[in-house]
Amino acid sequence: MEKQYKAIGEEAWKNNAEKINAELFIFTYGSLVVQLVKDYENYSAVNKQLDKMGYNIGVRMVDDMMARTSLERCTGFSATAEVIAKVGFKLFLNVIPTVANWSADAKEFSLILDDNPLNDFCELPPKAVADGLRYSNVLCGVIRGALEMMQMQTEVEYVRDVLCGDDVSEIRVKLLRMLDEEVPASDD
Amino acid sequence: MASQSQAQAQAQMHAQSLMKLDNKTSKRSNMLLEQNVSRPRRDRVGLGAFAFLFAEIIRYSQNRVLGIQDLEAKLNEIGQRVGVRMFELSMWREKTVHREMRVLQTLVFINTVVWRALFDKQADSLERSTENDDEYMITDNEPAVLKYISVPKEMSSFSPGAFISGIVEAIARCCQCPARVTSHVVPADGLPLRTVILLKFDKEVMDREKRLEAGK
Amino acid sequence: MSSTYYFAIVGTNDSPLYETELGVQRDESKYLNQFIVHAALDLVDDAQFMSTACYLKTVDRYNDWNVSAYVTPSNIRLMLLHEAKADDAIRLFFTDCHELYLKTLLNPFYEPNTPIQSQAFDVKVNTLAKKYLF
Amino acid sequence: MIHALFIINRSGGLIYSKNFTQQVAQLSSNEALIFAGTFHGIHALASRISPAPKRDSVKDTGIQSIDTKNFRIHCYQTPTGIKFIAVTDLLQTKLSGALNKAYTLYCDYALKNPFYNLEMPIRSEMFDTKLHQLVQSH
Repeated sequence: MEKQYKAIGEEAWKNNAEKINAELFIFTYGSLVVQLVKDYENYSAVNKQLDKMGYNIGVRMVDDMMARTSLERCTGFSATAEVIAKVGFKLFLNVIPTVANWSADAKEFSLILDDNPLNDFCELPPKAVADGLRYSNVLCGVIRGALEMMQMQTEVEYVRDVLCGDDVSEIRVKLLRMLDEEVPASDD
Repeated sequence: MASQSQAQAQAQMHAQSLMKLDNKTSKRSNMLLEQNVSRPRRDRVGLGAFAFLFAEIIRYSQNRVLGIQDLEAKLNEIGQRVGVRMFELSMWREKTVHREMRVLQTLVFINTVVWRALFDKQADSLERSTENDDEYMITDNEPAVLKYISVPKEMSSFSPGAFISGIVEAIARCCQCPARVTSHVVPADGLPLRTVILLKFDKEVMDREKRLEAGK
Repeated sequence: MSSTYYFAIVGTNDSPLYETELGVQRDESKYLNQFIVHAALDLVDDAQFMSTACYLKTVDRYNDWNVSAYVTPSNIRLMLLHEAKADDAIRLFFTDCHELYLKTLLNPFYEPNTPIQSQAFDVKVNTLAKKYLF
Repeated sequence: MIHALFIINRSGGLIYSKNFTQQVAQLSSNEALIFAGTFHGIHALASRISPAPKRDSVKDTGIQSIDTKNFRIHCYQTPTGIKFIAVTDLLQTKLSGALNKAYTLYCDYALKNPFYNLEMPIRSEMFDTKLHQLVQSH
């Protein structure tokens, strides 16, 4: 299963993804975060805004991933985790985080980001570290938004971050509930 | 008194915790100062990632401004921070690290080296305005960063290329050739997003050019 | 070897972004050093349009001091006060300091033309000085 | 031959409709809305009455095509619940490839466009153009 997703992700990256210079992307993201810091003057508000922007991206991005791969609806949360890591991250950021730390009830897992392009070149000011800025918080929003489109309501947050001095970066994904489907929301 | 010393203690604790964090993060500053930037560390990411991010930047900016001019100014500002970094980095990677201070050389550098670094190709043309000596135009027929954007009719004067003009404006300033840089969508056959970056150099720059020209 | 150096990075608006004394510290000299460097900036301005090279070599002299300058592509001036002439060593020192500046600039949170406060930067500059200048 | 194409959002709203040939009647906008809503409803009910088990792995994905004597309606539902519906002649047995390409165009020229609001009608010249090219080349 895992192998299969890896192959799907790599195939899509190789053949179906248009690409762009990574540094342009990284600097643009950095410029956005700095803009938010200037606009909000409050790091937790920046975290919130990044999460929100990520959500807006995620609810759209999930379609882009589906359209560029032969994926069907994921069967179960563990397959979902694999798809996020091996297809989603691969297709958009060209990296593959590690899925780890499953909870006993299989409703929570972590993504260990060994290599996060957004972080390249970035060092947070001490005040931002002290106030808990999550520089790449956009990723949490993206995951949450994408999963919501797949009928999964989740809570996604950074629990460790190398930019704040932790040894690794870890994003925790917690499944809250499956949203209702089948019945059309409105027929009129 | 009590509350004052409490406040002092708190301030001290805060300072200590900052210091502790500083120790933790100094590892990171070291790592960044030691990394090799002579070549890009990674090659590509998905254009989709950029496009979705850029769309979100536009939506965010739009919510915080009143008009199209302000929106373009905001994108310009975001582009400028990209431009400064991209410029100094591209120059560092040149065979001979050097400086550009002359208008024409600066433009050629932007048109070729910077464009290749950013967009994997040269810009499609570089021209001097026939009307004004101090105006130059860099044209990109299909800017990859704008590829999927359709500007609605009611905003037809909006040019999402303001982001690119911000990059260019910052670089011109770095090269001591400050200019007012604007971006304009000028569609051509089959090229709906053909974008013209217009640079109007400051008077001091043009005066200096004349002096340097005469001094030769 | 008892040589002393003063190294400064000057922003495009002539404000100091970083300064350090290398070698023997002489308390009274700080303001004099700043003064000499500041005075030399005009000469850098004149010299910089004569070539496209970053390294401008010695641009000024003041008593026993030589002032060497290196200008980055975005017009950040690296200035070194030194006694003995050693063009090649100074070039290498400047080039490596330029690289350190570049890496500092790449951080999205570093705003161009603001003081560089990183301790790691300071340590690295001192290491480079030991490597090339002493 | 693709005669027409419709896109229906997750809640059954019509967000795009276009005729590519003169051979099919142009529905009034009201009729098109009814068509979309009705199709959406039947599609959902069809997967409900499906005898296939309700487990995710084998769950029925609803109607894939409807035939009449003269033409065929194809439906491709994305994993996120958007429906791409094409009206073709009977020679078109399988259209999933083309509809998947239309899905990609939707991602590129609607979703990546900052001026497109989710779930709303698609008004983008570029989308029109690219879709037209896709249908022509099919």
